[in-house]
Order: sequence, then C-alpha cells, then structure tokens
Amino acid sequence: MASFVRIQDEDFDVGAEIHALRLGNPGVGAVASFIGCVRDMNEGDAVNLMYLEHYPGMTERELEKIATEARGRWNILDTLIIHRVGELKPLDQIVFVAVTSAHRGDSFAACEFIMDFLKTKAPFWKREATPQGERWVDARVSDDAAAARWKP
Amino acid sequence: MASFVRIQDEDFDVGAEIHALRLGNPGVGAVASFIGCVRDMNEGDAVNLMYLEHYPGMTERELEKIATEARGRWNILDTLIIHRVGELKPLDQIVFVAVTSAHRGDSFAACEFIMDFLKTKAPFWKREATPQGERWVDARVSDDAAAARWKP
Amino acid sequence: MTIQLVFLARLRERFGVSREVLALSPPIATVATLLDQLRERGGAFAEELAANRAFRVAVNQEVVALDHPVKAGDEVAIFPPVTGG
Amino acid sequence: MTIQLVFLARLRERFGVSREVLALSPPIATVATLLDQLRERGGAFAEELAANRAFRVAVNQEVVALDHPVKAGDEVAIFPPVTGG
Repeated sequence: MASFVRIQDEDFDVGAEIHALRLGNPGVGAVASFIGCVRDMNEGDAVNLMYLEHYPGMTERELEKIATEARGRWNILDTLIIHRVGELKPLDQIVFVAVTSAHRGDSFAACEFIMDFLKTKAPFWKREATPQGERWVDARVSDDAAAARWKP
Repeated sequence: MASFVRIQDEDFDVGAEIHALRLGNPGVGAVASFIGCVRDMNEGDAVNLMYLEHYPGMTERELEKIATEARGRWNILDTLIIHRVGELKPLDQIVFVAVTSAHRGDSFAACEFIMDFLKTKAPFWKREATPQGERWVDARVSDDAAAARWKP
Repeated sequence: MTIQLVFLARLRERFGVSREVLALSPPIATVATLLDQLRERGGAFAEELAANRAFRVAVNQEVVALDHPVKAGDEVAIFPPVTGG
Repeated sequence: MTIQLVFLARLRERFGVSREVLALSPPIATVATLLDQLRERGGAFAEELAANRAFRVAVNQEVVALDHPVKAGDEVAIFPPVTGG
C-alpha cells in the first residue's frame, strides 16, 4: 500500500503507469483513473497555450495529504497522482490520478475525491494564452462545491 | 459523440484505447476510466482460473442501452466499453469503461453508472475454478444496491 | 407454432442443452405458460424453474415479466442473475 | 527577526518579486500583522492584499488563518486561490 506523487514537466503514459501501479498484485480487482486534458476553449475563449506554475515542496505535501485522507476514508490499495507543470497546449495531458482497490466502489470514490481536493487544495496555477492575450485562470466556484460534497 | 462496445477474447491496451477514444478531440477536458481485474481470491477462496460466458447479441444491445442511458443523464462526449469473455486468470483485465467529457464531474458519474448497470443488466456469467472445484459465481446483493443508487 | 429456446450459464449446464426448438402448447402463450410447459418435464427443469428460484427470462433479447406474450419465431432465453464485470 | 516571503502566480507578477527576506516589525507577529506591514508599501501590495481580496497565506507550506503566528525563519507564501488539475 503506497501513495505515489510526481510533479513533472514531461508527459506520461497512462497505460504504463497503471501497469506499474498494479505491479502484479492479484488483490487488485478495480482500477479507477482520471486524466485531465487541456481543452482548446475555456470560458468561451480559444486557448492556444497554457502555463502551469506550482509551489514546489508544498505541492507534494498537499498531494500526500490528499492521498492519506482518501486512504482513511476508503478501503483502497495504492494511489498515484501525476501533475504536469510548465508549458502545455491543447490536447496535452495535465493530471493523472489512479487508485486501486479490491472492489470498485472504493477506487471510484477515492479517485474522484482526490481530484476534487487536488483542484481546491494543491498549489497549482494556470495561465492561459488566448487571442486576447495572457490571463491567469480564476478559481471556479464549481470546484469549491465539488470538494464540499465530501464533508463528513 | 459515439458509443463503442466490444466483446472479445483478447486482452486490451488501456493506454491505446484511451488515446483512440480522445482521437485528437480538443474539446475533451476529462477522461474517467475503470478497469476490472481478476483477483486471486473471491468469497474467501483461492481462484486459479475463471471462465466468462455471455449471451451474444443481447450483450451488445444491453451495453448500448446502458451507454445511451448515461448519455441522456450527463453531458458526456464518447464512451467505450470493452468486456472480455472466455478463459481468464488472476491479474487479467476483464472489463474496461472509459468516458470523455468537457468537465470531470460528468465523466466520473457516467463511468461509475455504466459499471454499476453493466454488473446488474449485461448478460455475463462468471465460473470460477477453485481448489474446491468449479462453481458459478452468484449475483451480489451489493451490486443491486449500487445500481439502485442511480434511480432518478 | 415454434420458438427458439436458449439456456445460458448454470442453467445451460443443469439442463444439458444450450438451444432447442420448442412447439408451444397451448399455442397462445405467455412467459408464464411457457415456464409451466417446461416444468412439466420434471427433473432439473422443475427444480431450477420453480417459482421461488432466481432466474431471468428474455424474449428477443429483452428481459421481460411473466405476463409477456410469446409468439411464433420468438427467441426466449432463460438464465441466472448476471455476474459480469 | 527575519522570515522568507514567497509570492506565487498572479501575485508574483503583480509584486514583481518571487522571494524576499523580510525583517518583521513588530517582531512578535501574526499573519495579520505581517499583511499590515506589506500593505504599508502601497501600490500593488495595498491593492492585492486588501481585506476584501481573495488570497491565501501558507506558513511553512501549510495554509493558515490570519491569527496564525509568524516566527523567525518561517517561510510565508502568499498566493491566489489555486486552479490546478
């Protein structure tokens, strides 16, 4: 049972990552995973390029805390969180979360929980380049609402 | 916007399947996916081998219906359901569901909904070989409960 | 009038047959009267299709209730509760 | 006593600095008194750190409230609401 967290510039291979996470563990009956991707539109404007900044050190700590919280709530085996930083363009993968468990309900819930908390707690910031110029993306009220659903 | 359904003996490559499902669509912001795997234990007994039977024709119809129902409930783009049949052993992948959407809440909910309905509506049956002999797996009350959660 | 019967999974094994063509009697049938006809065979049919056993019936690949009509040429499948995924 | 200040994302750009070492005055400080000290610089600091603006403060990489103490050697980061994923 392990929580893996990686912050990186490079792209990732979801098939290889899931394979490594299962690592020949025959107790894994379920793998829920999520990929977040750069869209070419946001809030009605075309997006050509995106830049992701983070707060090194705190980012890893927050993601470890989110994974530990998930482990306390559901009966899960391993978790993997990969988040890219730096310059990204439409179609690029931004974030990957995968959770293994014996039964599917646990991995589904933990995976969505981790994404909702990552969106509201982990220190990442997006700057978009649109035809109207560069802008920092504002926090979404819908993300706060998504995270608030999980209050015990 | 398409619903893909495949029943096959062969294994599948989740990375390649997700890549094909996104197919260069820059409107995809979220990909939720699920893999079900054969565990080496079920109901307290060691499982050495498993055989999956289905009802050809009805299987594909039911899975198409499940995907259409998900499309009516959430704002999703494409869905993929792959289910293996025939002989499987511990660690093998059995089922794969992937859903793309603009925003993550839709793909998470639709992916879990499809799995819950697949488990209770799609005509597949598992036969396990254990050290005590072969046995057909009984339907799980927890699967009916999981599907009942989605009643409108 | 005849129908195509399909048995699947554990029921296929118990009945020792996966498909058969059946002449319905009486010819104006529902799923319930078809089940009565099969139970009259006794043995595994009477046992597995008893009213208190859990099984499903699909007519032309749609799961239906006991009062659903069965017509000439229909494909009627009888199977245990599903356990896929 | 001195602390390490870190500004991130839009605030880093607005303040034109990503890190600085700051001597606290008064030396017995909380996040609230530190913010008062920064607002006294005027300009972007007064504007962005006004009480009605949405920003977060982390002391030693933990998000904290306004009454949290700030001690010598602490790393204090000020940043906008997060927008990752």
